[in-house]
Amino acid sequence: MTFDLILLQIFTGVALGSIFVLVALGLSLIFGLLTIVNFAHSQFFMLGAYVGVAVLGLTGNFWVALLAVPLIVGAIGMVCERVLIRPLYGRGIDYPLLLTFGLGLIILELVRIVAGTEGIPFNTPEGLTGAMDLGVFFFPKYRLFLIAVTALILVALWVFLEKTPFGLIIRAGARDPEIVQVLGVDVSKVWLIVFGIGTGLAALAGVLAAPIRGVFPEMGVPVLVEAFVVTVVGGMGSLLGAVIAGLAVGITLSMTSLFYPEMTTLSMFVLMAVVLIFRPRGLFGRAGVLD
Amino acid sequence: MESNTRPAATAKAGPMGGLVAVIARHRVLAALVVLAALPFVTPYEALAVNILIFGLYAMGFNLIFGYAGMLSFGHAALFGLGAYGCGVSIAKFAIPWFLALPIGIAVAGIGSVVIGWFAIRSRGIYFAMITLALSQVVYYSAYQWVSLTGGEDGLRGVNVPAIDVFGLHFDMLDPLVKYYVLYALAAVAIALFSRILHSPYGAVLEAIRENETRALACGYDVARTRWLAFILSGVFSGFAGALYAIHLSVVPIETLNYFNSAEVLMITLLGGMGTFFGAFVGAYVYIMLQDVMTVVTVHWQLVVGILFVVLILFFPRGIWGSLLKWVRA
Amino acid sequence: MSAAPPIMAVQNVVKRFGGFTALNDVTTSFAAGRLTSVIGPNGAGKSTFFNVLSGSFPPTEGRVFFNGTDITGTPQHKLAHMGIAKSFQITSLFPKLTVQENVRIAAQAMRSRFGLWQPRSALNLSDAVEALLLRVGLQDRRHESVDTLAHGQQRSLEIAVALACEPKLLLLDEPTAGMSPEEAREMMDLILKLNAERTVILVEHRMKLVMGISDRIVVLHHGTLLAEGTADDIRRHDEVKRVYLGQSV
Amino acid sequence: MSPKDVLTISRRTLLKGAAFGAAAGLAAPAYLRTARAQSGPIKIGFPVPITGPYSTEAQDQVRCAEIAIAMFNEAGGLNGRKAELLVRDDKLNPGEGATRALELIESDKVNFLCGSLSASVQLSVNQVAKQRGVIYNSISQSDSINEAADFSKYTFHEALNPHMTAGAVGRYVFPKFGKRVAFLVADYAYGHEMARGFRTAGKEFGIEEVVEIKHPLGQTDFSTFFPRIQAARPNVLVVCNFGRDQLNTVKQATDFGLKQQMKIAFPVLLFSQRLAGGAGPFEGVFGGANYYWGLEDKFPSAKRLNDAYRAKHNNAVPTDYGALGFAGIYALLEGAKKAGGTDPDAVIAALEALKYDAYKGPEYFRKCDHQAVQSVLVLESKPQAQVKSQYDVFNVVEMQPPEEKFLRSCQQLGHG
Repeated sequence: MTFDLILLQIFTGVALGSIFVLVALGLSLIFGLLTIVNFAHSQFFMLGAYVGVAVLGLTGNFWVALLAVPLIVGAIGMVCERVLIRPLYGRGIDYPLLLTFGLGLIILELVRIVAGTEGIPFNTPEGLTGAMDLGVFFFPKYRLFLIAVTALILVALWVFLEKTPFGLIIRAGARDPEIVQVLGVDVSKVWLIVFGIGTGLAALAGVLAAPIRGVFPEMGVPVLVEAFVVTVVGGMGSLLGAVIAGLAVGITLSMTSLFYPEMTTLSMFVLMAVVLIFRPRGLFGRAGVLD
Repeated sequence: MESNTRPAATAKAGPMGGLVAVIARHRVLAALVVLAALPFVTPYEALAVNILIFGLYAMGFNLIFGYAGMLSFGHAALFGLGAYGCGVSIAKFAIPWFLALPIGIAVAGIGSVVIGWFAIRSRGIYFAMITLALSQVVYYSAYQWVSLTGGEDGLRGVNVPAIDVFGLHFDMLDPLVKYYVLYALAAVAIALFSRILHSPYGAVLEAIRENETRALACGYDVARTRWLAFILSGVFSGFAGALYAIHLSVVPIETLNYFNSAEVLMITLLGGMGTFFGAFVGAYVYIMLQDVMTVVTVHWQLVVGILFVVLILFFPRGIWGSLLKWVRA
Repeated sequence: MSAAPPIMAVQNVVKRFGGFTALNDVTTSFAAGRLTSVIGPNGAGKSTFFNVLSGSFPPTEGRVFFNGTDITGTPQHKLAHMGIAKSFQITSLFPKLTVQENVRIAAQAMRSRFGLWQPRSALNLSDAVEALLLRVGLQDRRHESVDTLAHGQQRSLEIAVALACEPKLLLLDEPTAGMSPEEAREMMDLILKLNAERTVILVEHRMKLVMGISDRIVVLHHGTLLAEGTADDIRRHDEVKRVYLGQSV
Repeated sequence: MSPKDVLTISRRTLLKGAAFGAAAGLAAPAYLRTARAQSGPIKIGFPVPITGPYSTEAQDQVRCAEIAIAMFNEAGGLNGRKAELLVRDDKLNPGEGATRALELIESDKVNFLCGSLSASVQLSVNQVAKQRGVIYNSISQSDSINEAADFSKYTFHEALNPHMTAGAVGRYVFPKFGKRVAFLVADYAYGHEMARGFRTAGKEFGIEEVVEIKHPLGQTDFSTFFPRIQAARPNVLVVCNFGRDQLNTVKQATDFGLKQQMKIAFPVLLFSQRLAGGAGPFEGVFGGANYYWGLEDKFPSAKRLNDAYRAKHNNAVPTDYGALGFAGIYALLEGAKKAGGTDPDAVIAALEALKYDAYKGPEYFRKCDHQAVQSVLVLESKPQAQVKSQYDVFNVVEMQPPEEKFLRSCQQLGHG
């Protein structure tokens, strides 16, 4: 077990964690503000990959797809929020949970009807294929790109939340949803946009994951559990928590697969159990609102 | 039927309400009469057995979710432990069914004592997630312990070809006979469950769901009450699991999968959380719908998805809950 | 100081929330059988003091005694069995259950908490429940759901629920909060009657209400004990006057 | 099933229920078997996962099974007795599979069962079928089903088993590409059985196992395992997983540049996954198969199947797993023909004696475990440049003959 092997494994874990971070950020944002446990989140992830395939087919340009996918799927998400989820605000977490479960099934099945049950090839975009020499080891270019894009989005999201008036409202709302209402902001608009951002992030993660995982209708299924684990470990509603937990879960998976590969999937749940036993609200979770 | 402590259960009863009140008073009897007819309103007997078993499972789940207000996402572990406990006893140790059944229940009970102990300190979505995490630990343990559980291939050889009791011989390969044998066992559980709801403890559960702080101030040990609820719920779920093993003669590893936890939640919500009959109504509709729809179309999940959305938007109390409300209005 | 032995006492109690000190070194005691009121202007630490007395949270430092027993950090549900009952500032009932069931569940706590076998009716609590409902004047509402009651009626029910566990000590946190002056006066009459059978500690914002009925008054200010004594003592107390006047100006 | 059907069925069940009072408490072991029709259409229950992740394969199994039924019926059936296929969705879940098997046996009174794609579903269907004395011809890969514990005289296995498949691939790649072998194994029975097959074959060539990694089922990112594999410097990487795991593995292995350092071999190279993944990721990858449509140049039976399929399905060709659906039904119906009826014992005897050429040359069921002794193909995935048409994706580089020596012996399996 050499040092560079462990380092390489950590890198791989960070790349894996990047996808987790993107998916969990959206989930956590939606949960933090809307107190909606969005069970359809992973299907928006899958939808992102499929819309990516469609845009790529139309334009032949990966970069256009990368821009268009979050916008298109985010818009779809907003329609879902407006039509299906809005009537449920204030009814606790169970009803939205069941509704989004149903919504997830609908999205999954519609994709199967439209795009077929087989997977669709999604090649690594040109210029990002192959591996890059990092001195100590070779690392796939696409994964480096993935880490970079995630970092970029985090910076953009940070600027948006910290430096814009709308971001201020979101942050205030995440801390205390009542405060936003008291301030006289049109909450329903805020929630609509937050749901759009959350689903857009999931979709972006989907199209980014496509060259690695392939595109097929069930690609979202494991993502849901992974995203929940990350969100819960980080503390539901905490964006910083989602980032840190996403990377932590990625690295945990990666390191377990080095030392005890059979336990890779389990390691994620053990991590969650341990965190919750010692910190019943996750690493950065707040008391109150979500209990 | 909703608990008799709810207001206006009888006070505002119309003509239909009177019937509801009568059913409420004799809810165990009513449930058993309806369930006795189940094999005749399902396309085949094995499906009726599934409905019976999942109804029982949802009933156990309802104790923690509907009556105590705790959303568990780990009940698959308890159902599965019951199934494996009973199944392994029969398949690997040739223990007779009447001992294997209580062993299954005991294994599920021990599982719920342990999982409950860890989980009980968390609330809301965190409670859901820690129960999920611990149930996944159970899943992977069973997955790895191939010599005992059969691992991913599932446990085979849970042979209960016939049951002899009081000099009577029941051929368990006859589907209808099997249904009524399992029905008789389920009847005991249903009667016990109703008794628990009626007991002082049942009142405490409702009190805690309604207002934990007040219950604490009244002198109720909230943590232990919840823990006991989780254990009782686990025992009923484990009992359902044990019957499942006898029914199918196999125990699939999927019984421990979190999807099985999600399904029982769906069944409970579909039927109406916190209602006595909701569990069985939910199981009937959910299982029948899937069964019928899969034959009609490969896109049955679309239909199920739309049903859930419509139900939640327009009938949020679930089928039985909505019916009750409509009758009482 | 009263001659009666103290039923409750606090010693050097400090309560901090993060960097904020809500209670600072409070020491006092409450005589058995008496009605003591804890008053103070907004932010005086009354609610924190109430929560420390009632065991909702333990003090950061110091000790709490009940009948001479150290109850610091004792779980809340055990306090109820020792004979301490409380009513909350914000109404805290079982909203979807009937009035009668609210009182019945509270009374049941002294009889059966984990009873799984016998039916609820076997506990024969109905006479006790009837008596309590009669006492707070809610006998005609017994089948109604709590969330349909008027605010004042909910406050009364809150008292009945607290009484149901037959407490030796009744802790009341602003029982007249949100009540009309008339309702508040009726509530005070009720409290006075209740005091005939048990010790009452009352936390109240409205000074005037408690002056006439209290055996003894404790005044808190900025988390410290400012004054204690009879109503007359307090009326004459310069510091108290200054604090209350200063605030009202 | 339409609501009307549900109604009719419940009425039928109702009638049966009237008999229940009399039947309960009485020994009625023959009750079911006598009720199973010896005349009327030959009913074959076919539970396969037509929805979910393997729906592509399963739906192709159904299409091919229908061809076998049609072929039998067009040839006049069994003295005019036609065959009928009852397809059910097992949802890839053993519980659902067992329930569906119960439905097919108890309610539809099928004469035979055939089907399954997942090994676990297959074993649960087998358990239900053997308890009730119904012949089940499995078309899912598994070693367990051959073993004495799960086997019964009613159990037949048309599909390959991992021992045969992995053995054939191993015997091809080890001598050609080198002895340093790395294993990446999906951590479940199928993966373990495949790995065992490779190891058994590898003993002949003295392979050196440089690293073994077990990955959980449904792992989506295999890249976390690659650094260790690269560090071990193998000549051959044997990847014992299936379906989408397979596609993800080769995609990510290509990205990590594994193919420059080693050859990749799968026990089973899936036609459908190759189509879904494209030529690039699969280029130069080896693997085994029960069937490839390109066999039609050598075997008339393959051409017969392909032509029937093309005619019905828009010039497409059957997949490997799909073709198993054909072979499974074909064998059962041949057995029924030979037995002159559907009596289980007669059909079992007929199947045990049967030599048949369903779709790729001669096959027969070995007596002790009812495993179909058959040829195994070793395939290499073509690079994009060599692909001439949509379905032209593999080269058949080797065809292991149908011989019992490639199977585990009857003693090893625990038979008598």
